[in-house]
Amino acid sequence: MPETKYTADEMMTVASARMIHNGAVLFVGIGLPSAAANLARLTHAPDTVLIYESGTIGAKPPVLPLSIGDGELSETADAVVSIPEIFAYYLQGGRVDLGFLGAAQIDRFANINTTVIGDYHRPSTRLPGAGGAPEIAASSKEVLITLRHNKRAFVKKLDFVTSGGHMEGGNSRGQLRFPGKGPTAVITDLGILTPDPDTKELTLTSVHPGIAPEKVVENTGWPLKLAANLATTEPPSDNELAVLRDLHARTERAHANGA
Amino acid sequence: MPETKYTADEMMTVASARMIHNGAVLFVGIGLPSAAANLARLTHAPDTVLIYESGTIGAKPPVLPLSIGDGELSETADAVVSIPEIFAYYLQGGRVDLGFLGAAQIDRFANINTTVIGDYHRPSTRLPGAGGAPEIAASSKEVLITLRHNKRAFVKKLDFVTSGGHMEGGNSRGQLRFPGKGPTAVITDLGILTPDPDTKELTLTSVHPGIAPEKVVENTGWPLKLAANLATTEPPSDNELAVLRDLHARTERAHANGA
Amino acid sequence: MAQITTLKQAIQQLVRDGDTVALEGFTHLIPFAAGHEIIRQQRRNLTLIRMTPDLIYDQLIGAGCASKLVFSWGGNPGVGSLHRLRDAVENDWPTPLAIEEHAHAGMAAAYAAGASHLPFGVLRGYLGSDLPKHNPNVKFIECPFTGERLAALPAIRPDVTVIHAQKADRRGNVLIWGVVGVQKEAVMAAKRNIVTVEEIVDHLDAPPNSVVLPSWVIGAVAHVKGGAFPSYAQGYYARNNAFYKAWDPISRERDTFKAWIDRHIMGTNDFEGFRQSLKEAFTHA
Amino acid sequence: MAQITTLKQAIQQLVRDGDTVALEGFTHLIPFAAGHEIIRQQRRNLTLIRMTPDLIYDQLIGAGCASKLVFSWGGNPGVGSLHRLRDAVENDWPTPLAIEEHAHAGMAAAYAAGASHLPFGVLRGYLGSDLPKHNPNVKFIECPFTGERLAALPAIRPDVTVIHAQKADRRGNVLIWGVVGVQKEAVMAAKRNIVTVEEIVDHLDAPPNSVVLPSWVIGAVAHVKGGAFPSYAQGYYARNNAFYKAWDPISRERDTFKAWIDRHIMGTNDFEGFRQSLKEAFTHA
Repeated sequence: MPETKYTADEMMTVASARMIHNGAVLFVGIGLPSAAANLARLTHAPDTVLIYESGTIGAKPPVLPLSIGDGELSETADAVVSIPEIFAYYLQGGRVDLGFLGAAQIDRFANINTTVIGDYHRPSTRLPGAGGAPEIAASSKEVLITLRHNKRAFVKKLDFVTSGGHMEGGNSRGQLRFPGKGPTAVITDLGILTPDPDTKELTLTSVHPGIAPEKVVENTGWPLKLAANLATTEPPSDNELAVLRDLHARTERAHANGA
Repeated sequence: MPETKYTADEMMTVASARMIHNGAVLFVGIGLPSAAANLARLTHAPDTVLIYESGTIGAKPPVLPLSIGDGELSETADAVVSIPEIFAYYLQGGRVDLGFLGAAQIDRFANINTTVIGDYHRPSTRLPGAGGAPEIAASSKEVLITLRHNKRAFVKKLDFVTSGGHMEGGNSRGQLRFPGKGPTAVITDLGILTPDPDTKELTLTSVHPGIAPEKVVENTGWPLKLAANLATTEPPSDNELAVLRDLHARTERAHANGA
Repeated sequence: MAQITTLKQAIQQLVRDGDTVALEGFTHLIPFAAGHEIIRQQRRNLTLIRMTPDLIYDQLIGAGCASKLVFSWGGNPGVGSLHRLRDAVENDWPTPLAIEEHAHAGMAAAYAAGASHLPFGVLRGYLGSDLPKHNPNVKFIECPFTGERLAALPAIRPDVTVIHAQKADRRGNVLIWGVVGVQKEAVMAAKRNIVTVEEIVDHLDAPPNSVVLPSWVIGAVAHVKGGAFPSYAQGYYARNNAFYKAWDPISRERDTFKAWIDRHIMGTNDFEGFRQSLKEAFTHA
Repeated sequence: MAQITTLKQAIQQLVRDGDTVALEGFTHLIPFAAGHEIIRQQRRNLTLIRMTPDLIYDQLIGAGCASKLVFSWGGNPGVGSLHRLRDAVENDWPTPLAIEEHAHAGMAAAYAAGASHLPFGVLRGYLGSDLPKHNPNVKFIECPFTGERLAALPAIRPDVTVIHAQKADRRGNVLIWGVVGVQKEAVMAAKRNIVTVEEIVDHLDAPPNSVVLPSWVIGAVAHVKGGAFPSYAQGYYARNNAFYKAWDPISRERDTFKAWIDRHIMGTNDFEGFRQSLKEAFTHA
């Protein structure tokens, strides 16, 4: 079988897309989650319903949106509702199967930080903030998280908990009466982590092709546990890669429009 | 001057319509209030904004609607919004100048009953109930009430307070923190009653032409006070009558459509 | 994902004895055909919710389907009383009917809370009214910031909501326009739902920001042309005011009501049959 | 009743130093022209509210108009940080900037409460988040029926809300379509409001149930063609992604930022002048 060349970001996007089952209702963040969601829609999951927090329901954008409310979303949506309605009737309404989030920092229980690195009042890095994430993380039936794997991102303790994952682990999320069951997978450029069924601690369950488990451990800020039956992620298929690259190329052309 | 013949109901409708200043935003109940509001719109107050609780804003119905959500309302409205929105953003939002209500019973402080005559659980007459009235009475900046004048309607004590007027009189409405200032006039087929500025007790301030003040007193279930400067209502003008009769004739023709 | 089916099947599968059922439509798009089918299938012991229980609920109550009514305005609009509703409340005929009574603003807030999956709705409401004295589901809470006293109601969460809409597409996306009332909220608040439609089309051609209920929030879609008669469907047919007026003498006495229900609803197979039967009665009258 | 006027006059009359001002538009229809006019008229000490303070607020903050920011997501969408916002928060340049930080769902509920003239909004929100630790305006209340703990926020009631819309008619009725965000709520929640529009027409020709703000809830309408540039106006022009990318180097340093503001905003009379000046800079670059 001829070896297909692909980047780590492409592997991450493809692995993320595969987590989306056809027909799922997705609440999608901008960036990597949006790329993965659209890749899924254009490959194995054509009936996936994409909801963006701008109120666009069932968006089928021909290119990846640069912002969360681009014209490509509203023009191709089945319905466009107000922001209060998308958050109250749809997200809080318990109608979202899968919330799909990015993050700047994540901890071992899949809590995430998109607010500040460092002290809240004198941060070393000020991030954009919460946006829709805390309620996406709380109210979606399940949550996927995707981010690049390194020690600055995978930390022992978050500087700020923007959005709750499995909180302190075990049943602590349940005790706080979160409506949804929380993060079920974290997809990175090195592998896939899933919460232990009991402790809810993130465990490495799959490494991407060519990635040594040790490398993932080294890039994680806590002593990462490895699954007994650690798998190797199926590499991107030719079709997955072709569709993803075509999507990115179309997007780049569309966004190059001048002043 | 030739005498124009008109009915007591016509006098009541015309007197009600005259209370509406041009440009007022009206929240209109069905029946007499709707007839008066549309008469005002078709005569001296063309810029009056009619809101019906069905969510039709700025309705300009060519005929009187039989129900509160007829097609004539939505087809001629400037905007049609949902029921939650009309009550939350418009009425509770404090945007209504004038609420216009009918009633089955009224007391001396202009509290009204549209729920039951007799005991709540074993009523002698079961009326339709509250509808939008309690919040129209509470949140409109001012309230007009129109009903026919007799002792069964103008009672010493209501069997049921559906919608609060001036409550126990004096400042009792203010103490309950009603947003609007309450009923400012009650228009009947005999005359016009307005609340005393201090006690808020309804006082007869105008009698319709040909009606003796004693007749109004006799038809009121409490010892009705008469204003020192009791006026006589200007009779309907030829134009008011012509427009009102034309409206009723058009309405009757339109509503005669068969099964 | 909406199942496109017949009204008969939808009611069979989704409406059960003892359910809390909301048939909504604010004077416009009242789901009469669905109400008739519930009568035909002889559902019992329903808690019926509706802001304006007009003819449709008078029929359901008189036919013995309901044991409780939650409402905010009960009448035959522009005509008078609902005689079957009154007979049930006052004389327990054909069965006793408990009532829970609200104001429109309260029910609207409670439906919106239901659609939002919040446990309660808040409004500046019921001020000075006797309604809370007879309704333990109206409580008062304080604003945690200003101390203002506000009314709170439990969210309305029907087991089943039934509405009538103008159009669905073949995937089951639903479009409603005109007076849209509280239908979107009632559907989103319910555990199950049924939508009857005037027509099923290839493409909704919905204008931007119109009221579209996406297929995946819909339970069942059934094509019932004219299914809102005698109420109206904007763009399709006008309100049949004559029927509303004719209902008053039909419903005033038990025997005339029973004869009407037996002939026109129990004696017909579906809404098409009902319309046909009504036409024959009119022609031979 | 809406007054149809110029943007300059509308800002002069309706936006005052020290006001709480919301400029809304969720990626779509962002009222850039109005933001520029506030900069030109050198308003000071504003509390700026906006769910997504992107370039428009970076410009207002860098120009020294604001002393506080209420927001839920602050960034240059798809590009990176807002450098002027960060410089104000981290280094008090050009003036100190207090921040009050929320999640989108919280601000949406608080705007809806404002539009409803309720003192507070309720949501199932901020669960497990550190945000309430730094924001005393997030409290928790209990449902009076179920005991569930829910988040409560004070209603947002701006002194002035400014939005951009596609159309107004000559009476001042306003039509918005596409991504409508929180604009209706922001307008209805405010004491005063200004709407800039792409065009003023004889008849709105609004589709049924579209987002129409009636003339009598509108304060001032000003015709500013292209007034949402570099964001977009559906049906009129697309988002200028290149400008969003170009903003990053312009805003990164104080001197390049100041030069840009001086030349293109303070050095021009109105939005038409701004667009012209930008075009010249681009041509001569």
